Amino acid sequence: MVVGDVTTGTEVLVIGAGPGGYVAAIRAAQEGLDTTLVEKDAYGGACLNRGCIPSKALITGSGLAHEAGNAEFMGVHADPAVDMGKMIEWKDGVVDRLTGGVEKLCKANGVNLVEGVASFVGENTVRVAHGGDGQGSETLEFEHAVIATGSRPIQVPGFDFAEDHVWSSADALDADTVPDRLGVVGGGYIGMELATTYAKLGAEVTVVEMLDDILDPYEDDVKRVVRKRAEELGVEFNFGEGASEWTEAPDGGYLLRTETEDGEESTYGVDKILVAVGRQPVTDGLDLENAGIETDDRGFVETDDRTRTAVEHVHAVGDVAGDPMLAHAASNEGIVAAEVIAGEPAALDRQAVPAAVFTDPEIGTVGMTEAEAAEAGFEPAVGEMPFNASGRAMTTGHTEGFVRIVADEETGFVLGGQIVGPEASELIAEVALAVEMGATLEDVAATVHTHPTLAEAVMEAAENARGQAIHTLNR
Amino acid sequence: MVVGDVTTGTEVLVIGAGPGGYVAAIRAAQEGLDTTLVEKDAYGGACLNRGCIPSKALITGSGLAHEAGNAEFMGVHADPAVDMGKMIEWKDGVVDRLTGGVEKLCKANGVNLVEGVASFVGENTVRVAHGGDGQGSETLEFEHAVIATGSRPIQVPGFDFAEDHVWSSADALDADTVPDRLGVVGGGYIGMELATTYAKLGAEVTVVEMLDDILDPYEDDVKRVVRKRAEELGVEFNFGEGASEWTEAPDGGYLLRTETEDGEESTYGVDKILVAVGRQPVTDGLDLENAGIETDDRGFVETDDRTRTAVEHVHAVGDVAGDPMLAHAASNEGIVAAEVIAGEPAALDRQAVPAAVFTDPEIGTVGMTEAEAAEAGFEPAVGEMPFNASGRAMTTGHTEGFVRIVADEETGFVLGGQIVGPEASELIAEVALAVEMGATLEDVAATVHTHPTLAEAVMEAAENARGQAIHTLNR
Amino acid sequence: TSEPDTPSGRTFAPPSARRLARELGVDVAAVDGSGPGGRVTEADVRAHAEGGGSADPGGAD
Ligand SMILES: Cc1cc2nc3c(=O)[nH]c(=O)nc-3n(C[C@H](O)[C@H](O)[C@H](O)COP(=O)(O)OP(=O)(O)OC[C@H]3O[C@@H](n4cnc5c(N)ncnc54)[C@H](O)[C@@H]3O)c2cc1C
Ligand SMILES: Cc1cc2nc3c(=O)[nH]c(=O)nc-3n(C[C@H](O)[C@H](O)[C@H](O)COP(=O)(O)OP(=O)(O)OC[C@H]3O[C@@H](n4cnc5c(N)ncnc54)[C@H](O)[C@@H]3O)c2cc1C
Repeated sequence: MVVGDVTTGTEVLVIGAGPGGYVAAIRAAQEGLDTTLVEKDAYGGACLNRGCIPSKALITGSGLAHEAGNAEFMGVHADPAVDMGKMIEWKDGVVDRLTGGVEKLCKANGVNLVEGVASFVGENTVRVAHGGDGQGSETLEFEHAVIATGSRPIQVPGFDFAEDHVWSSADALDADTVPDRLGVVGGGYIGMELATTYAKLGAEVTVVEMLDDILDPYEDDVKRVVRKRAEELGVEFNFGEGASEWTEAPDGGYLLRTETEDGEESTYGVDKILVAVGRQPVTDGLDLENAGIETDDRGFVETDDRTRTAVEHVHAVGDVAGDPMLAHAASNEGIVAAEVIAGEPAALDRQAVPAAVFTDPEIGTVGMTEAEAAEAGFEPAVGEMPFNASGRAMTTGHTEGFVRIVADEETGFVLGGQIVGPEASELIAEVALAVEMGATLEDVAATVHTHPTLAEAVMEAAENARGQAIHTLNR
Repeated sequence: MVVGDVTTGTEVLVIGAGPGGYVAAIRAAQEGLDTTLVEKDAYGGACLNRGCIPSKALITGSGLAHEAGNAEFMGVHADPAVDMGKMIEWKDGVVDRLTGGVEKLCKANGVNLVEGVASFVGENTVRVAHGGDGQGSETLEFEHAVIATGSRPIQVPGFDFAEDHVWSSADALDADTVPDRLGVVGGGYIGMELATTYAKLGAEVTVVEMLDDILDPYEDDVKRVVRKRAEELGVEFNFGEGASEWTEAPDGGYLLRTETEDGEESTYGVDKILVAVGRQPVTDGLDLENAGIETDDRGFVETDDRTRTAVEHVHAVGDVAGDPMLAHAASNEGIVAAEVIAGEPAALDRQAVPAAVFTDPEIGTVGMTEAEAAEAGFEPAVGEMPFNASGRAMTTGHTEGFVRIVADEETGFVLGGQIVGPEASELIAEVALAVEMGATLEDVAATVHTHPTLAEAVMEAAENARGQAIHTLNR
Repeated sequence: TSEPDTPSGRTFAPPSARRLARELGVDVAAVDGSGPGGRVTEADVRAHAEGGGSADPGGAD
């Protein structure tokens, strides 16, 4: 129990043990650097504790129940019942195993673990305030630091997460009963993943979105597949509406009130309201100004292609450093930060960061869309393969969606890919490797793909872009 | 209705409309060649009608029922019942859609379709005998031919597929009831896929295998994962035993009698006996000698790296041309045959043909194993990532198995990969691209992989081979 | 003359480079690779062909 201040030193100080921070710390230690990782809450950060991992566990559970209950067409009759408490317990077990694993991996690699809240007191010093039993604080001198403090959900005025019926994504991942009616404010990827999950669990889901479609950054034909399926699952969409307030309803539930730009109002009867309108960087309490670091107007820490902030020996990675706010981008940046600190020739020179949305069906994208390729001055060669022409897709009962490959007409270089359909999150890996390697359409098409697999659709899309597809008509 | 002989001519004649033949025909037509495809039975060949596709459909159906019935641990309670007749009907529907699609694609690409049995009458001539209504025959002159007549199951003496209780793989894919007890002769990939399927459908399955393990060509630790899981599903294995005969049992079933090399006998009570001991080429009735083509001592047509037989203008592709007897190898060879005929610089220069086994869990392999790499003179650098350390695997409830990457220590070139675990058949696609491209471990490790996905395990295995894994301890 | 640059005599080159080599009648094993680990690129194959590198007797026909 440390009361009062002790000062210790470390070569590399990492603040925050999410996928950005713990990966940076492990790689720094692997590089032989004396490394200290400070975490105030739970190892694994948002991703493992209330993001990627818990959401995917509930998506699996709800997906299996829904699929089994709707498989008469293939001769499987079941009437599954979900024990939500048990599902959450299982999810918690998965989270515990993973976060415990992170802690063990840090230790096994020789990372010093410190629990507490870090704040800068100078360019080379932080104070770590311990909570709970081990109250007090300690001062840590460092040669290099990596800020990896992540992000938290944005609150909408009038919707306080402290209220029992106003859910953040974290609350939605910890509910032990399924609300009869769920209002979802925000049709981004987090809102859509959870809307789908709860619809499959039996909730009547209403999505309210300011824009005129879901999943803003994606192409129309990609969105359409996901929206159509969500509608089939009973999800109701209300576009062009912003959530303005909630009131108690006479029947015991709540009324979610929305407003269009023109001031038109609507109300929806709900039991819980999930607010998922985006995430903001966590820098409060860090006292960045003491280290001479500024944030941009949205609060993110600005970095260069070596993940360095304006103060050269202080790096920032992950959500706190801005887009793409994704776990694997955070980890990739963490590795680059550690290697740059170790003097390796590392840089954020990745060609593309893939992204996935775990809706039904999934979306996986990497690199450029056709429009982006044209914008960048390429003459895009585009090929597609719909999953309803894929033998493997038919044998799984999931034939929605397609694979699209975008390449440069002249050289054949693969510039990007958009996949919406079964296992899109996995299939995009091959396309990502192709983009990263500078592979051509011919390289992808000439690589023998196992039959029958969904991955054949990637090959087929590449062939289609060359006017040589076998299983689909060429444009 | 053609009675008697008419003679027509074609630039390219393809015999057999399986994945080797129909793909060759479509590509030849795409190359602008006048192409005729002769099929005696059903478009799509063994693969679509009684192989890859129907087996995968039943694997999906039985797998879903089994999974849903064993998901209490994640809070999903179901007691699924399988209507086998309905499952077969669904499977038939999938097959019909696909085979109908093949026919349409052939026509859309301008391939002339002829139904009948082809046999050579000379180096540039076949006779096609029509069955059924359109009896009679026609003579076809060709400039180039592609033999793609495929393979059929090998029969074991004493086990006649004509018997109702002796099943070929085709019968096992068409049964409208699940036998109480199923004997499986042969623990190769077809035997194991069907043993798993029927075990999940509730049959008591006994596998009899001459060798001392299942899945002969695979490595011990790969086999072990699949065998262990099959045992958990209740499959009983009897190694070192060959099936010698069957007799009727007093109880109404049958006794399957086996013998070891030393003459030790055993008997197993069964209701059906699936014989899956391998496949042999189909060349009977083709009158190959009339074209001057010989077969090797196992009956396969020998070909060179341009798929040409000893008679230069006659090619052979797919199962009839020998190993690897896989649908995607057949298609790849079909494309090469068509392109060589069209005068393109194509050749069978693929570095590796991936292979998958759709057991529980799946196997996906490509290129060299560690032993093969050493044998070839490389110093193998090997990396692994077990799925029980993968966050995505945990969230699906399937954590058995691992990804292994084999590379050349000196240059880092990826030489091969072995995956056993969830979605192994899909995940191997990325490794296949890496092998084909001449990618290095660093290329794979530096490619950002979406979180949370199973494909991250491929990246992690590559990092492990470089001593830099984050989520597993490095050797 | 093609000196194998790997123990197995295997040349590491993407399919596009291998096909180009056949098209140009170049023995891909004889090409000096400029890529990582000595990987042969399409440009390497072209340079080899233009530099009058040994034609491959078993190349494109
Ligand atoms: C519901 C949901 C689903 C998601 N699904 C996915 C997905 O499928 N795929 C994907 O790629 N991304 C997903 N994300 C996003 C992903 O969670 C983030 O991109 C990722 O967690 C960012 O990692 P990070 O290391 O930057 O920050 P975080 O994971 O947020 O970790 C930051 C850590 O820093 C600690 N910390 C903060 N301040 C201090 C301090 N002063 N002192 C000490 N410690 C501090 C925090 O306690 C936290 O543990 C999802 C997010 C949510 C909310
Ligand atoms: C149960 C089972 C599961 C399998 N699963 C897989 C798998 O998952 N993945 C995989 O890659 N492979 C799988 N295979 C193997 C795959 O089916 C074969 O490799 C593939 O079908 C070979 O294609 P082919 O074109 O060479 O021959 P085939 O598909 O056998 O087609 C040959 C065609 O030629 C026709 N024909 C024959 N003789 C004549 C003639 N004289 N005149 C006219 N027509 C003729 C036949 O009627 C047939 O339609 C499986 C096989 C079985 C039995």
